[in-house]
Amino acid sequence: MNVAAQVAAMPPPEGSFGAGFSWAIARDLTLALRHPGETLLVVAFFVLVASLFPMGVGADPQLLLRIGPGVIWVCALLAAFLSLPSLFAADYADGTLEQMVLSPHPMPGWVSGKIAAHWLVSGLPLTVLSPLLGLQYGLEVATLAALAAALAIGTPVLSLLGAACSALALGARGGGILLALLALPLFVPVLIFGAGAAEAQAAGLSSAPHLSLLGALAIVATMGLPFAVCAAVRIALD
Amino acid sequence: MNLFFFSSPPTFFRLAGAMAPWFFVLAAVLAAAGLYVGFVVAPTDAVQGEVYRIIFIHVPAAWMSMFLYFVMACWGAASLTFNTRLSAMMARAIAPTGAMFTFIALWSGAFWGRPTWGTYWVWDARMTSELVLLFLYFGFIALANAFEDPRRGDRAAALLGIIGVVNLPIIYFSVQWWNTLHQGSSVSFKGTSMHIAMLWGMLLMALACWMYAIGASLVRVRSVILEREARTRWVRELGPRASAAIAAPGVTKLPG
Amino acid sequence: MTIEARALTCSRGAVTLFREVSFRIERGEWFAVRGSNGSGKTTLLRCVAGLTRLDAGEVHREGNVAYAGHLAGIKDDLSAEENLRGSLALAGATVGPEQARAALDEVGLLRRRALPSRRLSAGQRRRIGLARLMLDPAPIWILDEPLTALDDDGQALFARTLARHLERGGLALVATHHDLALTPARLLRLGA
Amino acid sequence: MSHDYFIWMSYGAAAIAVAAELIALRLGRARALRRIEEEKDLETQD
Repeated sequence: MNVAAQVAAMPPPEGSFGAGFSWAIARDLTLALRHPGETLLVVAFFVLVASLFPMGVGADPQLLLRIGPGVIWVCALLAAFLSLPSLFAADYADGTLEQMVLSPHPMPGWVSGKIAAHWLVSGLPLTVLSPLLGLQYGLEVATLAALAAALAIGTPVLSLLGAACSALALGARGGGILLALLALPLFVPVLIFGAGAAEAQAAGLSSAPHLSLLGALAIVATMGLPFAVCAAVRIALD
Repeated sequence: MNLFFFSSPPTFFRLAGAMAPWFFVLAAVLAAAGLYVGFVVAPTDAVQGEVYRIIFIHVPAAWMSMFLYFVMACWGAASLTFNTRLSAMMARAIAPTGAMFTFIALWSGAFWGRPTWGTYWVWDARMTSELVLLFLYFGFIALANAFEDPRRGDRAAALLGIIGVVNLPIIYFSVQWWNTLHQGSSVSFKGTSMHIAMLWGMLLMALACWMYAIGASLVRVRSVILEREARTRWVRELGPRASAAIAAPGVTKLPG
Repeated sequence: MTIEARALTCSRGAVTLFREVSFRIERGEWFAVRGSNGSGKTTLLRCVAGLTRLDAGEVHREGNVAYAGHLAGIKDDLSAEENLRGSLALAGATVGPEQARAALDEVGLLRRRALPSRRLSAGQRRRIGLARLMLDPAPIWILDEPLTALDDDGQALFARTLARHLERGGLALVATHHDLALTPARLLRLGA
Repeated sequence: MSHDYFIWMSYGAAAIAVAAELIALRLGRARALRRIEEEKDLETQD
């Protein structure tokens, strides 16, 4: 009976954005750490595809130098996309998503937490690895830095957009392919500005305009998309 | 006047059925006039020759493709905010027509590009964003039909449409920016002065496209309403007369 | 702390599941929802919880909701204890390890608390949910077939837990086919 | 050089697309009607 007495003494819970955010990020990271293989698979896919390109188009250093940033960006895009289907689907399938929606914490909090966790296990490793891949393509140090900076700003946008599409496609027929059809067209601006930053740097121009545009995109996405994701999750549970 | 009077499916079903043929007739008349002006009245272009006449289908189709996406997103937003069944059905009904106009714009653009730029496809800002737009339409249609519960598809697709409409300008400007960095070769009409007949031809064709799009959407929304409300009383009461009243002769003889 | 439903109407596709359902649950009361399969029990509970949109009517909830549906919301990769503390943190409750263990002890999972949940049986997983209800401070419980997969002992445990919740001034809306030791204040029957 | 080919390809494709859509509209209507009939059959079986 002491359990009940203790509960009765507790104040009614107050939800908060921060508590929801840290709850979601801590839980998703814990789950990711239980199966580090999945994260490593995404990274391995990224490295593998980026390494296949030179074999496909030929090892001409000039050509590799030119296509390098774009190829690495497309690979990052596909790799970020790989881990999207399970972002909400696992919680949806085991009922956790219902619990999250009904929790006193405001939805944008834990939604942002989940997106942040997704970025930490997909976008961040790709950003860290990108200079290594850039070396394979013979990119210079300044270009490598621009590439990594662009990825650091751009991959969160991919996670945000991807989360919205992933929530929209919850419970839909045609899973992965449908998600590709929804998400990849929306990724276009990120791809253009991201690859543009490194290419401008490689061409001896400043990468700053591209990076600022990418940053503007990231700010707009961070402000707006979590709410779209919340709406999509609500629709999915209806 | 009750604003939501026409938003009851049975009322709208009958209204749409009565209006659709007139929109098709208007579309045909306007298209005939537009083509007459475009091919007979309008003079040959000094720079491009006869081939510029593709403009009369290309530009209206491109306009329609973008307008229709916008209109579709607005219907979707209305369905989400007011939770009206009909708005979502309208959004669903517009999508295939929008995709068709996007396809026409891309296709005619390619066949205009070949003789003028020497290539079927250029990664030009307009054409690239038009291509992305086609994918957005496909995504919308696929998502709307991906669920067992049609209402669920309606709402998910509506939200996707809103995200898409916010993204579309960003896509356009990003592509334009990217393109200007790569190459400066974008053909425009700045060099040639547009003849007044050309403008009229384009305007008439654009109106024809509008009328056609409205007519096609109304016909499609009628099918959507019927399928969605198949178990309601008013549709069943429609039943005995349905094959005569709704279907055109010959259609009911289809297998099944 | 009450829950009030006024003229709830909900349909799935063209089928109207329920029409004009009204009730008001005061603190210390629980209502049972009965009805044949497909009569809309789950939908009613989801509507009252605020998960599913109503076609008409409104629900007024005073206080947080603890909802337990068909899906238990348990992660296979986390242990019973982690699952319990995780779902309570999500419910906004701060629960120390001793309290969590006491609750797990009461549901008979103390010795298995560190096992990954994938190695627990269906009934044992239900018991994690029961432990969570014991510690959840939410005054409103909405439970969908909470007795599924529970043995006799577990069902008695559930009845005790519910009784304790009502004594504390909580209220509950429960869809169940089973008769509980505790009589409900009212029986809501769905379906013709 | 004649550009008729390009003009015909543009307008021809547009005409085909419109025709295809009109046919699809007809088929959709027929399918909706079939659905109603099927629903009726289900009702009578009940």
